[in-house]
Amino acid sequence: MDHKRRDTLKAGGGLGVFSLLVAAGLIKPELAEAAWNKSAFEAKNLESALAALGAGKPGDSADVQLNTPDIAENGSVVPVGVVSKLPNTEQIAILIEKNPNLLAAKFEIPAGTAAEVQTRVKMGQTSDIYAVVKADGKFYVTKKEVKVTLGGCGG
Amino acid sequence: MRKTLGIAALAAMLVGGAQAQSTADEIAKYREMIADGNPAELFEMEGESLWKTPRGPKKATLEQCDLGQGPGVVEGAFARMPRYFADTGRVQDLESRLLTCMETLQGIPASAVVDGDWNKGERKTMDALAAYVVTHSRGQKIQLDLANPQTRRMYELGKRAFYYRSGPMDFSCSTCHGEDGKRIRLQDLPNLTHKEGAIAAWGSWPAYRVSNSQFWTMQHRLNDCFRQQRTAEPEFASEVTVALSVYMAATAQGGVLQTPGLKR
Amino acid sequence: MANPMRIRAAVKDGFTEVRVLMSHVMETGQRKDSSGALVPAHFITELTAKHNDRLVLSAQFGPSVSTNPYLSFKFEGGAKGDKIVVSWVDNKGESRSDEAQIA
Amino acid sequence: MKAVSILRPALAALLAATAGLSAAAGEDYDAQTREMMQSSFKENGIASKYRQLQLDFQKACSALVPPSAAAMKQIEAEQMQTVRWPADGKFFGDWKEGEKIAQSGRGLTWTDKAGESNGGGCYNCHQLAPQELSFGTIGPSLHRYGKLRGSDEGMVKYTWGKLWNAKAYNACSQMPRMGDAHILSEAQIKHVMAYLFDPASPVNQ
Repeated sequence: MDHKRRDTLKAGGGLGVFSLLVAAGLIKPELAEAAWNKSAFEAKNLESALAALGAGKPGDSADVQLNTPDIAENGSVVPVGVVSKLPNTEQIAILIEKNPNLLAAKFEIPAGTAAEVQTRVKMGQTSDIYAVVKADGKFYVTKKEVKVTLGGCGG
Repeated sequence: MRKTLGIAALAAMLVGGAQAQSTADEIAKYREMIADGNPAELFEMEGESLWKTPRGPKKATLEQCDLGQGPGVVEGAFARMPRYFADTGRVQDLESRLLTCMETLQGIPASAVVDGDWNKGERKTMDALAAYVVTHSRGQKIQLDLANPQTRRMYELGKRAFYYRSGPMDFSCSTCHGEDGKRIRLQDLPNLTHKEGAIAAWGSWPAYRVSNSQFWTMQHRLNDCFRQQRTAEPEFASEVTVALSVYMAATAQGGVLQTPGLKR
Repeated sequence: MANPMRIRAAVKDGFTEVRVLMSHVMETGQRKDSSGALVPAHFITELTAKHNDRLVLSAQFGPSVSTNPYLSFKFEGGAKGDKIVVSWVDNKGESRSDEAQIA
Repeated sequence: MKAVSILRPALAALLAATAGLSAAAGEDYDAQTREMMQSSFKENGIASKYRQLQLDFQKACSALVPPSAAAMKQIEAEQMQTVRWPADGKFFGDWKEGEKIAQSGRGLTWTDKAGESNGGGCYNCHQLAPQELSFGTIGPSLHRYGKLRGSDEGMVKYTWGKLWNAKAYNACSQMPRMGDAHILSEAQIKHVMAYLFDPASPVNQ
């Protein structure tokens, strides 16, 4: 474990990763992102989540692919993969309609990085999952239902 | 793949119809998708660091711990456990042997683990240490020394404990783990009385459990089996837990370890 | 105190595939403990990944990301031995940065 | 070692060599196991040490060799004596309550508290309503239970008795004695009965 580096970073307190990296001279300020999108992450319904992302009413696109199982054996860990075939994809967001906070994660895709991410999310119940993609300044969406089941004996 | 076929075949056989088939296929897809990137690796890293960190009243590391292959040898040790240890005069599983090492090398009393709580303090340390040790037997064949009379005695006791019915629900281990192709709710139940099922179980514990984000040793697994069986609580590293481990490992003899596993 | 990340990176067909496991509770703030009290939210909010000094991914997480988060992505280029650095910060201001070499 | 002791020594030795795991002569593993099933366990909350002792039928059904047909018959007759029929003669409650009981697997573990009402855990082992995908297969499917079997008096009483004490019908049944072992109350069993038989219950769709 590299305690020294971790402590250095910890000393930064509430500063974001970017601010720290900028402060440490590790990245140029122009690469630094806006702070955590609080309004998007705290949105309680689909409409306000999309609005907070600046997505408005995104169009359906078959070029956005959502890779999830139809049934999750456990809602604590639901694998979600998103692939965008749209040129100049710059952002990918994953939303779970029936979670208390819809937006699960948002990825910024710099040039040279594939528009293809995979992560794992929690789902409280069976719900639609949305993948929202920003490409060439426009927003596109695709959705898929994932059923959440109860696996064990419940004891 | 064996598991995938098992649940698919079973669902088709019992329920028939497309729905059950697709349920089985989708659960198989779910398992495949989470198989890559097992968070158990995080516990293994922590365990390696703990193994090499001086701890306890004696401020010693565990690097001289003898898991049966000589002091400090971790490679392949778990594949040969449980085994008889002459210095303690007992058959020990991985966890009970780690207790011995913590006590003798580091001066940490066994009671710190035995009387502790899951996921806390020295029991949590034990989880990480186990993750580290079993990773170094991954891909190796289960090779118990069944010629040893003490190990054989534990096998006989473990087999009988497996069928021992008691408590308000009249359950034994065999209630759930005595037949092929059964499941509780959606959870496949390995048949621990046959080689294939025993390999699937013994060969994939300890494991990371996605349902609670915890790393569970076989001690923890067995403890929770007995909880659901509605018995009294087995003591950590008690004779019954080692005996059942010998029974499972002996039944799985020759099978390949996939430790640490990833579970629902 | 956060434990180290597990970072794996490998070159395949002109792309470097990066897989990251982070050690984090990712508490939603909605869960109750055994005494019935709400467990405060505690989750990673921001993450960046860099190849040598170039930013290759940045992400924002909410509490819906699973405990001990997993992330995989890929970028063009990269060579064996190059440095990959992944950093995160959480809503309590704790942070961690780890690095790995492309295998 | 009842099973081996009746074999001729030569045959026993042969089996021992084949298995490679046989008992050394003179060891009473059954007695040692009984001792271990006491000494390895401790009381925790409502899970008392008393639970480690075996009832006669539990002991008979734990042996490596199953009980004889005659012994099974005797256990079944004894267990039939424990079945208590509904005091008011009514066998059915509310299927909606029955569904909750069938879904819940809670109760009687050392993490449960005394006085809480238990679940029946039916879905752990049985398929019931078709829309519930998460069902176990240790027991048979009970989908369309009432629809397929009808609800004449014999079937109703059989089902009540089976829920109250499954061992009355099959000595070594894997199914818990819901009534006899105080897992479910009489009122809860009535709800489960309704869940199985009521034409409006999702089980019968």
